[in-house]
Amino acid sequence: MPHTAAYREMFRTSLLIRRVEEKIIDLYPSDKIQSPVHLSIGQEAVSVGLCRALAPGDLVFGTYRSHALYVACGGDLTQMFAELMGRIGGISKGKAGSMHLAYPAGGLMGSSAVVASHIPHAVGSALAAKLHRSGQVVACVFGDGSLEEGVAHESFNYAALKQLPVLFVCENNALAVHSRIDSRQAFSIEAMARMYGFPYQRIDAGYDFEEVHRTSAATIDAIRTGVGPQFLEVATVRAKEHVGTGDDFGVGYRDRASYDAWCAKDPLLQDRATYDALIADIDAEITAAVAAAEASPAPGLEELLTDVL
Amino acid sequence: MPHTAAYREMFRTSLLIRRVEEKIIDLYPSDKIQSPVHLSIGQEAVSVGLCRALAPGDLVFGTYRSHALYVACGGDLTQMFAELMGRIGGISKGKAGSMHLAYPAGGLMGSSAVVASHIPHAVGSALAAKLHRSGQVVACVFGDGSLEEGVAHESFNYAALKQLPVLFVCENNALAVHSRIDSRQAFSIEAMARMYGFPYQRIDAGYDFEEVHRTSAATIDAIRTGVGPQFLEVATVRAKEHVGTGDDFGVGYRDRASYDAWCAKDPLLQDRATYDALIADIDAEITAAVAAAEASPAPGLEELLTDVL
Amino acid sequence: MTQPRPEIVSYANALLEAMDGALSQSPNTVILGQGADDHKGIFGSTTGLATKYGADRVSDMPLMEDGMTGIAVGLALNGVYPILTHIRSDFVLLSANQIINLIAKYKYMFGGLFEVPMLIRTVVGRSWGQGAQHSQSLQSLFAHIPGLTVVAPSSAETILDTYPYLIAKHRAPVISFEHRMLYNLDFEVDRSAAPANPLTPRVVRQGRDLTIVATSIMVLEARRAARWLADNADIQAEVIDLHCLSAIDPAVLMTSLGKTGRLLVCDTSWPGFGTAAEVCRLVVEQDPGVLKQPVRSLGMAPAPCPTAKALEDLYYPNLATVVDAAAALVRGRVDHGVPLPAEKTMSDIYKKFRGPF
Amino acid sequence: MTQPRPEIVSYANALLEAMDGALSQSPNTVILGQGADDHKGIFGSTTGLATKYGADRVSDMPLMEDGMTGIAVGLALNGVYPILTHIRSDFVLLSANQIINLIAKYKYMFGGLFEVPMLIRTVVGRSWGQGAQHSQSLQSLFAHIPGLTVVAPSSAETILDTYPYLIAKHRAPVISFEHRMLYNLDFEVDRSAAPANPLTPRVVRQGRDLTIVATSIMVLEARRAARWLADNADIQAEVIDLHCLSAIDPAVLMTSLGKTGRLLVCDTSWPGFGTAAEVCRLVVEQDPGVLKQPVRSLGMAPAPCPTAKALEDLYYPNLATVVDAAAALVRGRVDHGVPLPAEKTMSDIYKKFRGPF
Ligand SMILES: Cc1ncc(C[n+]2csc(CCOP(=O)(O)OP(=O)(O)O)c2C)c(N)n1
Ligand SMILES: Cc1ncc(C[n+]2csc(CCOP(=O)(O)OP(=O)(O)O)c2C)c(N)n1
Ligand SMILES: [Mg+2]
Ligand SMILES: [Mg+2]
Repeated sequence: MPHTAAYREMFRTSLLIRRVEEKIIDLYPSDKIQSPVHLSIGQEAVSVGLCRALAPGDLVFGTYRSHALYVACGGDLTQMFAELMGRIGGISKGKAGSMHLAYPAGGLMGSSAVVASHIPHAVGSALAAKLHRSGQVVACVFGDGSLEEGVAHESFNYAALKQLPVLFVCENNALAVHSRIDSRQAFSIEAMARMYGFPYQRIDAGYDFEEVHRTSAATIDAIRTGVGPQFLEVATVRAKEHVGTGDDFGVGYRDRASYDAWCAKDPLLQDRATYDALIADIDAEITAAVAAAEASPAPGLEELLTDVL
Repeated sequence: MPHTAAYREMFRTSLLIRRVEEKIIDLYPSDKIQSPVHLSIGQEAVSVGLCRALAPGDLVFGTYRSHALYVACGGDLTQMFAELMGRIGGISKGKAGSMHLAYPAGGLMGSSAVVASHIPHAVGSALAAKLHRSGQVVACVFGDGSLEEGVAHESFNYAALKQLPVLFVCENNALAVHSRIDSRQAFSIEAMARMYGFPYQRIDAGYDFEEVHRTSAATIDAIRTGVGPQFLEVATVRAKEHVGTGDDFGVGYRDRASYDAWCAKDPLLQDRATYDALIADIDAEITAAVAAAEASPAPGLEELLTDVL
Repeated sequence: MTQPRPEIVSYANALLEAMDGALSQSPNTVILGQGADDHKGIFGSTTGLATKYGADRVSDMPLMEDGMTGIAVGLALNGVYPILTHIRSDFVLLSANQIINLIAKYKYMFGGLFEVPMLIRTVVGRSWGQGAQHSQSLQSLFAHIPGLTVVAPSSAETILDTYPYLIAKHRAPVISFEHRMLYNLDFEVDRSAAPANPLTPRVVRQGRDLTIVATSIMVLEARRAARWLADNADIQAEVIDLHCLSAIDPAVLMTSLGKTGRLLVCDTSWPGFGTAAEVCRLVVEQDPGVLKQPVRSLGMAPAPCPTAKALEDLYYPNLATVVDAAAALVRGRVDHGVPLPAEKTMSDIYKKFRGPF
Repeated sequence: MTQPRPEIVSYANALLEAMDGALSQSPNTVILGQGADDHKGIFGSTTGLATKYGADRVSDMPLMEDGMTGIAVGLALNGVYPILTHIRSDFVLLSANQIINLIAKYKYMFGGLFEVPMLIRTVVGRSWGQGAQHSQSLQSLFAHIPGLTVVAPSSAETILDTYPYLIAKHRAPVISFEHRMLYNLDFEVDRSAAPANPLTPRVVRQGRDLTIVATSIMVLEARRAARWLADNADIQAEVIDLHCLSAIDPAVLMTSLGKTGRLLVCDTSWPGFGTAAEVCRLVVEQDPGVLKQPVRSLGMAPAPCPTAKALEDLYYPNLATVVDAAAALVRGRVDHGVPLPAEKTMSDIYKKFRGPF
């Protein structure tokens, strides 16, 4: 069966994300990017499937690990690389760096490097949507570790109490830095979601952007009809070390075999035909973006105290 | 059937608490007690049943509404009244007041006026008990409102992860100040407790100190054998306004009828025989304590900067 | 022509007026806080507004200070102006992460892509055994953090000239420290006297002998002390109400000190790393030569707040301690000979305060 | 007799030694923190200790800063000495309620019935785009609060003379601000030089022309600047390492200023309501007359921390800005004529730092 246009588009976005991050890995030793980077390689499909299901005007909030979300929201690549390189042409003039990507034009309303601190932001924006009857849906993407923070509980309770139009998306890579989920959580994510009465769905094939998209789209449609918050858990894998561009299978806290098994199913690795058809164009786009970003100057003294208040 | 000795003792402690608080109501207009008071009238049985089930060396933590807990832990009445009156003879030299009663000799390790902030304290003491293999059980008494605070989630998760010897006791009066529980919580308390895998029990007859004691004792025995944390919810009613000594059935946020129904079952009101047998002795004890407390001087300047570090 | 009788407004009513005005002027303004909709209405400052504007716009909250503050960020990002209430400033510590790590930084960190204007109202407790956890006045913690506007209104008038401005025009997050002991006091209000920039310090009394820089309720104590000193010792104190802690114009301080040469700072919190410290820094970075005498600062004693009334009375500065410190400064010796007021004055409102808390 | 070669210890190794010592000296000491047991071991300061002392005593934590800090209270109340770790000081804001409302008050509020001795270790981030949320140095927030002991060790030596004392003898809660940029630096350590009271400020260099009061890594910048000034302009700076922020002995400041008459404060945080402010207060409450010149303070620019390296370089004071400020103070004019160092010195460690973060 030939692939649908949607498949190709999502494949392209996913591959774009991965190649952007691989470009970051390439560039990193040059010190052109002086910012901690939390790579999404392995997790691209979550953002891609989700963002495609959002309508214009919908909002989304993410974490420090949001390269994928930025690109999936349609974020400009030159502005992204310029941001990572600390240039004035960055989406946030170089003040944000990798950990705080935002792209309001595409609905990405910020990303925080304090774990879970953005969850109430999504709830608040959903409350505003409800007050204004704007029809917006707000999505919130967070890692499994977020669920341990108290603010997750507070935010979920409030979203449920007020039946707000918010979709919680847990990107479960079963790791927080070097700690495995079973050493951190005495609860199941499903039980937590259901405690607030959230309809809960889980996607095991977190590499499958089509499934993520199908599920997200149906869920977002439902939210838009006013059914209240929903919870989606997506199993995924983080390919690289927690922060930085290296591999760290050797240091003992995670196993290589399950990663390899995951790769065996990853469309970006397995569907060579689509890959080959897109790669040149994607790489050219990235090369151009990097060049344009490098052409942007560093912010000067006049920026130091701008936008404080 | 004649009452058991245990019944009489718990009746006595409950009545002692109630009369202590009624004495506080009496004294309040005199301004001898210059401290906000959060009365436990209606809720005495929870502390009485629970504390009787604790063994020497066990610890307990409470809230600003802890007159009952203090007395149930065997706290000295003179030191309590002196504390409320801000006298040097107070259990905490007058620095604590009504909101921060403690009685380490009886296991009461403090009470906090920041809602839920003592829950992790209990978990931490239980962790110490486990590290030391001390055989201690730690009890934590909190209101229904506590469960909304993020720290409750964090603390419960940790207690469950480490299977600590802690008994969580939720005194559910269905109110937080003037807000009813259904306007604050989108979850059931049972669902929350079970999410962490806590064995959960609920006592509807929160006026029944014998039932509270039976359940607490069995639960504490189990905890002492190493089964991990347990959760006990006790339905109860707060007779008085949230803070202060008045009644506030008239202001519209709560109904009188269910309070009256509760009173119809309250042994302190219904068992006149036991009441009559004990009241004179109790009141004499309280009168003596108040007199002794009043004889204690106010703390002087030398106390102002003592015990800061 | 007869002088019109001055308008009298209580602090609580000024707050209520400001809240009502904000809700009526923009449908995008909401108030969120525990008990904001109940019969006590945050000590009278929100009473009746839930009925008037609906439960959606004046809304009770569960116990979730951290989450609630994060919700305010999300509201602000999606076009709603949130006003949060906390019945004690101590409780905002539960939302320190949101206020300091997120709210203070949201505009700058994203290079100006976003703004999160909001007003966080907190009430500073005092008296009747509030104790260690219900008595803190945490303005300096937040004033240390760039990105936050921190105010501590000392009167109904400053509320009325500042809150509407902050809510309607100041596109930045604000945290306000309102003093519980001020709520029930009545103030003269001159609505025509609003300064062009309501965030500058205000010289509320002219004087030549010393400068008392004060915040919140200490402005009242300072003014009463100034009156006493004038009446009893011909000492003329200039009194400056700092009002906004996050943007203190040193010129106002230097102009005054240029006249008086003597500085007494009276704040509602601890002096160390507090308002007193910051005022000293601003002065000596300009010119330490203006100071003819060692500076004095008065604030809470360096301890948690005790509940016993006897200790609380020693813990806080009062009319007598302000007079004493001022007189010692001006006379240049501790045995200054200026009679001290008997404790029959404003401290009474602390002594008499019996709730609601 | 030959001078013994000085012992060289890195900051990270001093921390590891102090942690190891604490665990070995008392079975009741535990370390709790996210990643405390992993292969990175809090940047080398806990590496191997989980294996050596067991997972019960050196324990990873879920993401629960607030709860974890409350757990430390419960541990302390039941006979265990907890050491908490936070890989960034910014994250302690999530536990501000426990630290300020509970821990700082537990002893006093209960009239001395309880003590909650503990050590909260936090790491201040800098460089390589840490940005607004991973770069704060929040010592002054906590130093404002009575009941807390706040330290900011500037060297391996100060760690080795202070941490064992705090853990074994100081029966009060401590919060420490360790600087990430110091971890990988090597220091000379003289184990015989430990002061009797390790919490007093330390005069780390004698001088006659100005006093530089510094904290944490700014002590190193100040010492380097002092060397430069001596070598290039015959300016002799006295350098004081404040070390403990919560108990600054003003006598140490006054003795130095009595000689130099000029004050420059260099802190790792914002000057406003910060260390610079407090130092100014302490001085002018003693005697403003010692100050021959306006005070200068250097710290982070009054903004959240930007990630772009170009802006970060402007955001923090460095060797050149310290030299410049000091020279201007001593010469009494901004065109002081003292040559400024080219940026080829310690700032390199910031420039070169590339993680682990
Ligand atoms: C409040 C807070 N605590 C600790 C950290 C340090 N930290 C950064 S990422 C992280 C792990 C988060 O794990 P998870 O939420 O599962 O996200 P993932 O990194 O797996 O995408 C931790 C502990 C932080 N940034 N914020
Ligand atoms: C963190 C915090 N937020 C708000 C308050 C104000 N407050 C005091 S008691 C209370 C209600 C608590 O309700 P619950 O836990 O059910 O206990 P109850 O008073 O019913 O015993 C509130 C909101 C507080 N003390 N602490
Ligand atoms: Mg994860
Ligand atoms: Mg309740």
